[in-house]
Amino acid sequence: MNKRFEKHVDGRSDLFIPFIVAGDPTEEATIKLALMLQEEGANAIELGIPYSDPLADGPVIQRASIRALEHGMSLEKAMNIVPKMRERGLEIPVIVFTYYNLLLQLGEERFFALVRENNIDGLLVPDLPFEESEEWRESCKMNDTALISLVAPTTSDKRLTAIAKEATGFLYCVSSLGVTGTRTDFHSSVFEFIDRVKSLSPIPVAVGFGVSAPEQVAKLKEYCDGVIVGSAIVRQIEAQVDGLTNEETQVEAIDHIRSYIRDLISPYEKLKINT
Amino acid sequence: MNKRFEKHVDGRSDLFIPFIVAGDPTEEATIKLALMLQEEGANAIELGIPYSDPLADGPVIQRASIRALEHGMSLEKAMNIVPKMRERGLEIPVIVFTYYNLLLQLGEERFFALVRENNIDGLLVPDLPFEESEEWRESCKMNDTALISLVAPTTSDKRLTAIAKEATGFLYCVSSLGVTGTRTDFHSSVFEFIDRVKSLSPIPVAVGFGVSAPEQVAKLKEYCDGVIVGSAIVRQIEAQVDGLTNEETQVEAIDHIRSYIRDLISPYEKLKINT
Amino acid sequence: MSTMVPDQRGRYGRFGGKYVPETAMYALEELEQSLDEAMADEQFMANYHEELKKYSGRPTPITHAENLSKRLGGAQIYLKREDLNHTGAHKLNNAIGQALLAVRMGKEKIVAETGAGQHGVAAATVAARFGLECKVFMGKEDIRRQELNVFRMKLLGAEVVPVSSGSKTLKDATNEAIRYWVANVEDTFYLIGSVVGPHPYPKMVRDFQRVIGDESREQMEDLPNKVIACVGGGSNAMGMFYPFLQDDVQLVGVEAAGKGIHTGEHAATLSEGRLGVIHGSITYLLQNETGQIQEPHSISAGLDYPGIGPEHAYLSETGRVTYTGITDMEALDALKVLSEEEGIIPAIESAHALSEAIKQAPDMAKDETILVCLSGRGDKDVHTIMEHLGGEVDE
Amino acid sequence: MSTMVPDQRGRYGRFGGKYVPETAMYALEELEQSLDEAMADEQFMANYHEELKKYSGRPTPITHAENLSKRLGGAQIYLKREDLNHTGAHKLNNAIGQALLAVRMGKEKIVAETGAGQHGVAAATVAARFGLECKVFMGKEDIRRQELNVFRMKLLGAEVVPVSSGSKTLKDATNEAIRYWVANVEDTFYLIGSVVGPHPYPKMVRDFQRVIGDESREQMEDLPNKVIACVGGGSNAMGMFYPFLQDDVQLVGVEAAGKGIHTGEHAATLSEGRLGVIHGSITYLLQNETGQIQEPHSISAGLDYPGIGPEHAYLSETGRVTYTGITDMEALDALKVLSEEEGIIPAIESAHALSEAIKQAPDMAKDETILVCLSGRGDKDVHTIMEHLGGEVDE
Ligand SMILES: Cc1ncc(COP(=O)(O)O)c(C=O)c1O
Ligand SMILES: Cc1ncc(COP(=O)(O)O)c(C=O)c1O
Repeated sequence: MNKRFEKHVDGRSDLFIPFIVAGDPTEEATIKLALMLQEEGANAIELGIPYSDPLADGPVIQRASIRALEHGMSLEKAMNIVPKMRERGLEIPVIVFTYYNLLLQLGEERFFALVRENNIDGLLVPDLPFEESEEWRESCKMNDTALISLVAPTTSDKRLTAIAKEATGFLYCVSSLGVTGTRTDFHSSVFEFIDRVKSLSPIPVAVGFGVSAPEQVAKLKEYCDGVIVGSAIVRQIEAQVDGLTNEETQVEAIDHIRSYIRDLISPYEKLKINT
Repeated sequence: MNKRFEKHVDGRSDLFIPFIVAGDPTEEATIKLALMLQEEGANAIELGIPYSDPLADGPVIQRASIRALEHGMSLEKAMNIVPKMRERGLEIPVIVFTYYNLLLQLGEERFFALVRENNIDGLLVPDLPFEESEEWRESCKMNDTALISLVAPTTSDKRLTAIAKEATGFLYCVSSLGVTGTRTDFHSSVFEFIDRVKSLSPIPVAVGFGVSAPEQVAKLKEYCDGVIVGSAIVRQIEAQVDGLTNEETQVEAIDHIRSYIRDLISPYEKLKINT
Repeated sequence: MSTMVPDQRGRYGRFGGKYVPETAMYALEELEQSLDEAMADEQFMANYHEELKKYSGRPTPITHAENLSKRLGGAQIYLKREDLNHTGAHKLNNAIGQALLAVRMGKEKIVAETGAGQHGVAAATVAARFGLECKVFMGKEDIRRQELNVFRMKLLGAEVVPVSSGSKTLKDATNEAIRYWVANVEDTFYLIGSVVGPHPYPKMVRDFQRVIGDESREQMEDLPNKVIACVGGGSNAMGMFYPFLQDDVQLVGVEAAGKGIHTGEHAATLSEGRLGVIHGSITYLLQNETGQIQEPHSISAGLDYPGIGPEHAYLSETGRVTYTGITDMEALDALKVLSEEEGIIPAIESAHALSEAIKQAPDMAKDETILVCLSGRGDKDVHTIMEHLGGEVDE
Repeated sequence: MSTMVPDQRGRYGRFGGKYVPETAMYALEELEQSLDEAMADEQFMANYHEELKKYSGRPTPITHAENLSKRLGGAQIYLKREDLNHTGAHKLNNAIGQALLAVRMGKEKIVAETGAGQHGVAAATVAARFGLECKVFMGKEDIRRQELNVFRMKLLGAEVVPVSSGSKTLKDATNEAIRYWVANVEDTFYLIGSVVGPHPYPKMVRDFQRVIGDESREQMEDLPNKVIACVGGGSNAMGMFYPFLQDDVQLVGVEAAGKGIHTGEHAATLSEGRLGVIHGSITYLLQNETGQIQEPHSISAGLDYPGIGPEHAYLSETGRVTYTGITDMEALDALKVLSEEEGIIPAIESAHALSEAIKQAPDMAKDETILVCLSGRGDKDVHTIMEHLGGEVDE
């Protein structure tokens, strides 16, 4: 098993797993954001690879992708940022979040070479469902890489059982149908669904899609092992794009986002694990 | 038979039958033009009634119709002009040239009442072919009115014979297919056609459609008994519209047209029959 | 109803005939004779039916407008789908027939008139298909309004001749087409687009359009209680009605009442016109007191004609067919309803017939039937509809 | 060629599959099961065929393009007239099938993507006909370019949702439609317009379009030597080819070569694309080196798609079907020729297939035959044609 997952994720029940887009708005900002997130208690980072056609994503992440693509970000370049994060103190696992077409173009061999070179810990492919992922599951195993699986409220019991059985890292529980994006409230049936997943999963269960308020985090705390926060953070980044791009204002911009995060995950009463 | 036809048309072979549109451009101009035409040797006048849809006419006469309609000319009004012409010395026959719809709207009875009241001598209905005209032929006969028939190069021998047999006044020989308008030359076969008509007709044969030059008149003189001149004259009128509308310049405008006519029919070496 | 019309002189009762200049008589005689020969020639008729089938896509189906009928709660409405013909309207049935006749007569050119351009497109289409040259006369005003159809005709290889005489619209285009034809009758066939004009045109066009009614009779399980069609010149209506004339079926022709009969801006020839002569035929027409022909008004270019086919005048007078009027706005409403209820955007012309059906259906029993002639599709009208419904349709 | 495709996993060889977010898997499973049940249900299939016949006007005829064949002096060209379908293209065959399935599944709403608006109009049409609510996603850029089709959809009662993500064209509209569907899968059916998307869509659309080929086999006296169809997503081509796959018939798919393959501005997915995933399926697609999907170019909006149906990728790889490219200008030329020779204005999409036939016919014997799928009519394209041919056609 991947060591960083063992240390920072396994067995925990206060997981905070933030999602940021590589290169949004710049490589340097991405590194600084990752470090800040670790400081605020992140247990792993989902590093989103910008894509022209992000089918599972809502408008906030779509816009972030466009910002990153405009500066020429790619899967390979994104993976090459990770060692720079590590150099500057990042210890938590980094999960590459990429659409399948980008993986296909890079090629399996090259991808895992980069995984090994760059100390990458996990892979999440939103459009590679369980049925199509066997081969990639194997390769990930061989490379000590977690392949994060998703389950949704509409996932049948049969599939849920099969997916949970093979899942590594943590099980990503989609809170609602549709795409990523912030939602003000969850449907009550979601909690039954999370209970069901929890009961079947041998590994931590984290809930994502729409987490954007401390109240949600507090509620979810009772049902699962953590939250994945994407659009809510990316929207903060979007609001600070100018600040993040400019060296002089970067710290201030990051601190803005930091205080948002601090508030958001306050129900977890996290200790700072670094710095 | 109609007395004016007897005196001015019957038995002649130098017929000059001009066509003008009633009310083009004004009633007074029409009267003056009729008198001038008589002075220049006209044997009869075709008084065209303006119509919205003159199917047998070319652009020149169409425009004249529009001019006349703009001043509210109608079949009845046109017929009422004739007594004024007579008062001022018109002796030659007047043939009302009207599309059938106008006749239908006025009604047969009212039409012949006006014929009798106004001393009208003939009727020409371009869209009332032989087959449809029996009833009107009868009424015309009863009212001493010539019903002018047309024959065309495409008219079959059979129809030609039937038409010639019933024709009154003169037989109108259409020089070419298509609509009225000036043509620079006749097709050579026209002369054979005129010969054929001449040989079948007990009454004078006049040729119309396109007569606009003295050379044509000279040539036709050898084959038939006269010419009908429409568009060529109406075009002269069109050129003098302003002059004809204005009282002070009317005489001058009429004289312009007069000299055109004089030149056109010079081959006939007409004597002025009235001054 | 058992006397055959037209008679030898081309008369339908006191209507019809041949009121044309002597110069045109030869052409009409020639046409009459050739037409009689052709209609008696099995090979010719087989050709005609083959083209209808393999080129134009006939038979056109009859669609049960189930949603609409349910909504109205009365008679069942059926639609004869002439909109599914090649080029989008019933016009092609007739154009194919006349073009085949032109070829049989050895003519090399056809000439046609057009208002909105539908018949012009049909004429240009058959000219291309049967290797004829084609001139289409069209009012300058209409050319301006119907840019796309003008381009379609040109694309099909036809020459579109702008007409600037008179009111620069359909009736003037017809005048010019006749003038041109008369002057070029040797090699030119005049392809008229409706059951109008001098004999034998009204009869010929009817006989080439009766396939609408013939098919319908065969396709309907039982005779319909009512048959409704719109009437411009009257060709789709004549084609639809003719095979039902001897049956116990109510026939309803629908004229364009434009902005309303009482506004004077309409094309309701039968109810507001007087007897007269238009384009070579005695019939009803819109005219002023002294007999000058008047411009009609209808939102639908295809109904915007000041006359009506002489056989309709006759059928109106004998009482066999009832004629009613539908306004611009009523037609637009019907168009919208059919679009939303059945997914069929009808031509605005056809929407007049439909609107009458919508009026009459609720008073009929659920097991009664109305057959509506859906003479054409509405694509050509989308611009017009946009102008008039724009606000309503757009949210 | 005797192995059945797709397999259980929705694979055509190495193409196809279901590359969608987990949130969409349930909907696909549900669809797959319902589809299998429906296709095995005689009543369902009878309904489908009844609507094709009585609503859309099938069977569409096959027209012998005699003038064109004569002019080319080689093979006889026959046209399968999908342009005569209601709404003007083959798209309705599939839309009818999917809408009936949606009703059978108890869905109340349909959602669809559209580029030029042809599939959007077909979807809006069947939604009206079968009483479903309809949302059509359409790129903002396309909405601007296709004003009339937008209005047609609205008139049919559909909501047109502007898409401003990505390049604001078809691929982005498809993304948005999928996103919307996934979020509303309980009551919403996603009606895809071509043989693309995740399994079972490519198979379902093929099976609803195979009526084109099935009818053609029956209508042709002998098997044609060649069958040619244009390929955007590939639905008219699959529908046409599928029933001929086991026969000794050459099959040719024609992609849009746009301004020329070497300009980079084209939609020639098979010859210039690389293996990848688009809209849930592994197939060929136009993309840059790192895998970002590229905007294609074609003068015809319906061929302007960066991917291609997975079964085409498979048929290309097995060699059963040959794929070629036709440029914008070649297609326009073919469009002009067919208009003038046969009186049929084809859709610019279909003109690509025709252009290939025009290239190949002269090298074939006079008693050989080419069957071309005339997938749609050109009325929708008249504006585009005007822009490009304006000067040439106008005198
Ligand atoms: C679709 C459609 N319906 C009806 C008409 C009216 O013509 P008619 O009365 O001859 O059928 C037209 C004429 O253009 C038309 O295009
Ligand atoms: C007329 C026509 N032909 C072809 C196509 C291309 O689609 P497909 O390849 O799925 O047949 C379209 C798409 O809009 C179309 O409208």
